[in-house]
Amino acid sequence: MKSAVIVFPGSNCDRDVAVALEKFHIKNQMVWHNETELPKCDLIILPGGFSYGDYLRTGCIASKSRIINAVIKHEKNGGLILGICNGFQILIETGLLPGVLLRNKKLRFLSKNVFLKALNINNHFCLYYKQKKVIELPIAHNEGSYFANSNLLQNLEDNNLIAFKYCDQKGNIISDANPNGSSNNIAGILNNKKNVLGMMPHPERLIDPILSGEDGSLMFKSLFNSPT
Amino acid sequence: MKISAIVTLKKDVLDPQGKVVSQTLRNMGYDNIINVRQGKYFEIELNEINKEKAKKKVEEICKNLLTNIVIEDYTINLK
Amino acid sequence: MKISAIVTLKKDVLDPQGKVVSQTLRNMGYDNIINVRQGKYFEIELNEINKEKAKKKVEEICKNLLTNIVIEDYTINLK
Amino acid sequence: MKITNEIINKHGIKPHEFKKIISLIQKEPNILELGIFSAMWNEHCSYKSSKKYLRTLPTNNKKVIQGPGENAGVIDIEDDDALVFKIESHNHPSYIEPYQGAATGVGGILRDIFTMGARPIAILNSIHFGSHKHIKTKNLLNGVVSGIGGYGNCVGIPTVGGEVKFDDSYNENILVNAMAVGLAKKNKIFYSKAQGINQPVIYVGSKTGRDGIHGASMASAEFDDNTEEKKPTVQVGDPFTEKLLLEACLELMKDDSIIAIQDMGAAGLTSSSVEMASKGDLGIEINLNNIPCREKNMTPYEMMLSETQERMLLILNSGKEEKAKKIFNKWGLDFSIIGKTTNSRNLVLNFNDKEVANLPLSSLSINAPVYDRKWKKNENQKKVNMQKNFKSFKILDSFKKILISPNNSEKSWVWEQYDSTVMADTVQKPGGDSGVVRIHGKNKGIALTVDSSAHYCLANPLMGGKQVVCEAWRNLIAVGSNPIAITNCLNFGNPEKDKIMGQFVETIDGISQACTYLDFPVVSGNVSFYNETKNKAIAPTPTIGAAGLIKNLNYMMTKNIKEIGSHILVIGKTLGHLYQSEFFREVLFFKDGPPPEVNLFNEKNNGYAIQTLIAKKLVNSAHDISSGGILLALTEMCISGKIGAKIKIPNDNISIHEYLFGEDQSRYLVEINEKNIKEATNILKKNSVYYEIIGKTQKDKLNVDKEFDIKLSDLSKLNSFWFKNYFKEN
Ligand SMILES: Nc1ncnc2c1ncn2[C@@H]1O[C@H](COP(=O)(O)OP(=O)(O)O)[C@@H](O)[C@H]1O
Ligand SMILES: [Mg+2]
Repeated sequence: MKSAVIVFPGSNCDRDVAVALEKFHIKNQMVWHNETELPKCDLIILPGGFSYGDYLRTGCIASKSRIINAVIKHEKNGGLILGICNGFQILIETGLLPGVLLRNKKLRFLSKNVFLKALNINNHFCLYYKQKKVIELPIAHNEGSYFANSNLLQNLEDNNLIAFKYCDQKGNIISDANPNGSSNNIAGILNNKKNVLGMMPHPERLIDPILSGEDGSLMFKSLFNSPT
Repeated sequence: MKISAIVTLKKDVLDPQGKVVSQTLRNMGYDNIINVRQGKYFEIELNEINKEKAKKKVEEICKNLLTNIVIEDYTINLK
Repeated sequence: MKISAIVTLKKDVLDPQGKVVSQTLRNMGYDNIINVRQGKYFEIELNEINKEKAKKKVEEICKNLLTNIVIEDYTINLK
Repeated sequence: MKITNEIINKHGIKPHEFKKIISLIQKEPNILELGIFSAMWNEHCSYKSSKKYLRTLPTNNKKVIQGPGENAGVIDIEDDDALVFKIESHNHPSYIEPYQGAATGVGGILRDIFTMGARPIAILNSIHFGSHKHIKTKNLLNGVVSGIGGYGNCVGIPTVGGEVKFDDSYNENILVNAMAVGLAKKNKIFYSKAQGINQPVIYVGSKTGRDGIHGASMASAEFDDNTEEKKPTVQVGDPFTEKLLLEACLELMKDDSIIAIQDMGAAGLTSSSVEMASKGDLGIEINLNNIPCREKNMTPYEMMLSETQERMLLILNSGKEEKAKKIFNKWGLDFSIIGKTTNSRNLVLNFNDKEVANLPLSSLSINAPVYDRKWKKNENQKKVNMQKNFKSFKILDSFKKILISPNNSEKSWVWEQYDSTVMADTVQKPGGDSGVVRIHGKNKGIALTVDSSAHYCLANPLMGGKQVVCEAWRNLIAVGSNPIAITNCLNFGNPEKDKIMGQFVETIDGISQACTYLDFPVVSGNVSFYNETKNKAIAPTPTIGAAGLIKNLNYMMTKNIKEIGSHILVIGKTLGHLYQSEFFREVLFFKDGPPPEVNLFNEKNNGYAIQTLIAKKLVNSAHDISSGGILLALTEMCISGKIGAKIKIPNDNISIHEYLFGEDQSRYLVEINEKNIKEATNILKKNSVYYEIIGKTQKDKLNVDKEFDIKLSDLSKLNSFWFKNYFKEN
């Protein structure tokens, strides 16, 4: 498995995700947003952070970068793309994933650990979450409230395209466990082909037992072991 | 030439910022506030003297960058 | 009655957002962009039929809540 | 332009100071030169009232690589790693524009760190507001917190600790102190001292605008009714540009292109160029036509005094210009060669081919005024007998009042707005005694805390100064670290008043005594005077930021109770000091009397004992006992561990109120399980450490013998009630 992390001006989780990829033996290269071509890779990661300061709309300006055409092409060819936090916002602005991400319901930035349930594990990203009923990962965002009209929501539910939902510690998907006001407690979604995943929580921040857990590891293990 | 563009959330999209503003105003004693909606305002200075052309450009810009058409609308005004 | 208020950064105040937007537009090929400044737009619906009174209220609201006169200016428009 | 008395006065320069200027430079200054003097001679840049006393602080030991005097202090944390840190205030701007004031405060302190060649790895903040009932407080609190978060989150540095306090004395003078911490290689530290003649002087970062002209003078002026007029001096922060500047500077620092580097902070280009040249005992010549400007027709005066954020001044080894330019351009930042170093020992400014200013640098730096201000000893308060007054208060009712008070509430409403986990090295988030960040790629960590105790300092500045250093030390000990050094931000009123100056002098004395005794040197800091409005000054508020080293993170300690059935011990003697306590304040509304005594011998001895217990893995959890006393400390341990406790007062020498709410210093609570209790108590005895076993942990409930029995979830709700209620988020 080979990966490429795209670095935008203002990305700030690029290093963190590169460290995680390395730890789980995925060969990674960093790619500057101004490039027009990608190195040979199976997986592209759009990291978290504040590309272009999140000015105008989160993820919007990054979605106009020169490298984006290559990212779109990669997807067309069936390559994998993972967008984490700001990366998810970029995927939405690029149109690679549907819906929008609005400001958190309480209108403030939220940094805390949340509990998640993996609803679709039959994809390259989530295979290893089979073993875990409830996952704990950190979120850190201002605009993570996933919003979609009822048709789209229905479509996501019906086609099993919701990868993660926020839940409580016991795994109940209830509104009290929804940190940001997302429709249907959505924390991450897949595209139709299931080669693109966008998610608000940060798996790369919890890959070590000395931190508050290592549930993020399972995503990188899934990716490492997925057929290329 | 200066042209302004206003980008607002579509009517059926929840506007939590506007809601907070109107709530705050009511708390401050402005009890005849019915509703507040918040949007973005852009003032665009263009090197273009033809009004129509300038307007077209800004229209394009609104579509291509300034609005997310899924949830937002825009209006344009010559200054 | 609906009244709109536009809050913009004072002329000499740095506008980081506007700066990035104009830079992006230039990168997208809009090379006749001279400058973009970004502000906030508010649409305020009031229970008040007297135009002048409504305007006064909104003016007050702008001063008391919507702007920080240290760095921002406002303009008001009847809709 | 003729320099009138009015103009001189407007520049905050006193008549006798103006005379001194003329004698130093042997001419009448022009307006630009006067502006430069005004910026360099004001309190903020010259430290003219504080210098004499700052010199008395202990600033050295064998771990200190760089003490005060540079952009930040540097200490050795072994294995070639160096820790760079400093705290700074942004009080006045934050009161005027809370979001931008606080945001640019964070931006400024981050630049102080990365100018030294360090990558920032943590941010902390200490924020003080007026009474929650004051009409401005809610807006200020909201703005300041989102400003701190808005900036730090965007740059991508975790905020790992801080404090939030409310008191009437800050009603019109809030405090916003931000601390930043960075990591560098010991042999790759960058300094601001210019070296070599004819070396290029480079401007990088944002373009200069008319922001904050005379911001530094504002920070040194008391507020009055005309503050409105001074308003446009607030700057807007651009954290996105800061992030780019950070990456570009660190990229250029990989080789030896840079001779010296200094951020343009207060007094912008003026102070940075003057400081760099003076430190190197050189001259500097600048062509102002080369300054990248944001607005048209900017004057030399505006360029020199602008406080536009996100800018740096560099002196490069000549020949490295092209390489450096490439890097800055890649990151989309302005890069301009604006001048050169000279051997003239003068600051020379040229504009449109004319010399517009020429000043001997010594007149701006070493010959700037230093004052030995009059000061008066503080009238320390005596004890009055209060026994009768409090015994009738029910313990649980009193405790509930403390739990829901803004000062003692749990602060997650605040710190959840700060990204605390970016960089993926945060091993202890806000909420514990100290934040802990791992040194990237290693198994060692740095513990960080900021503390202040203004109530204590107001009652007795000497004791308060000592206490706050000890409190920081204790917070570091409690997470299993070895305290190494501190930085300090001294927030006071108007130093021209002998009473305020007295508070300052005595506080520094207290800080010095504690730091000396604990071998806890001061490596950097900041003084903020004139926190005073209409003659009403804030309570003296020294804020201590402190760092400790955890050599092996497997030995890190946390405060959450780990298991049921283990013993709870109070380490250190409880005398029941209630004056200045939260109990007296929140329940009796009584604010007089002396603060608790600090005994430095006990402080050290108890701290070392805790370290020994932790090193031998005998402790499950530990927490220092600070404001609120034993009961609040224990409750915090229980809530965070989701495990209860049952305790009994071990003696009847003092009343139960005094035992549970007393704020005697140098104490800790520790949880020790049955199998370790013997060994642990033996160690304590051997080291002559006073301890008491007060009870055991149990499921779900907190039980205080004969007094009350309450579910933890109820306590937890009470403790997190205030903020949510204040911001109507229920
Ligand atoms: N403004 C803040 N920013 C970040 N963390 C904060 C802030 N205020 C309080 N905290 C966190 O809340 C916890 C309790 O704070 P405090 O009661 O001041 O602790 P202590 O008494 O141990 O110094 C600490 O972990 C602290 O870091
Ligand atoms: Mg503590």
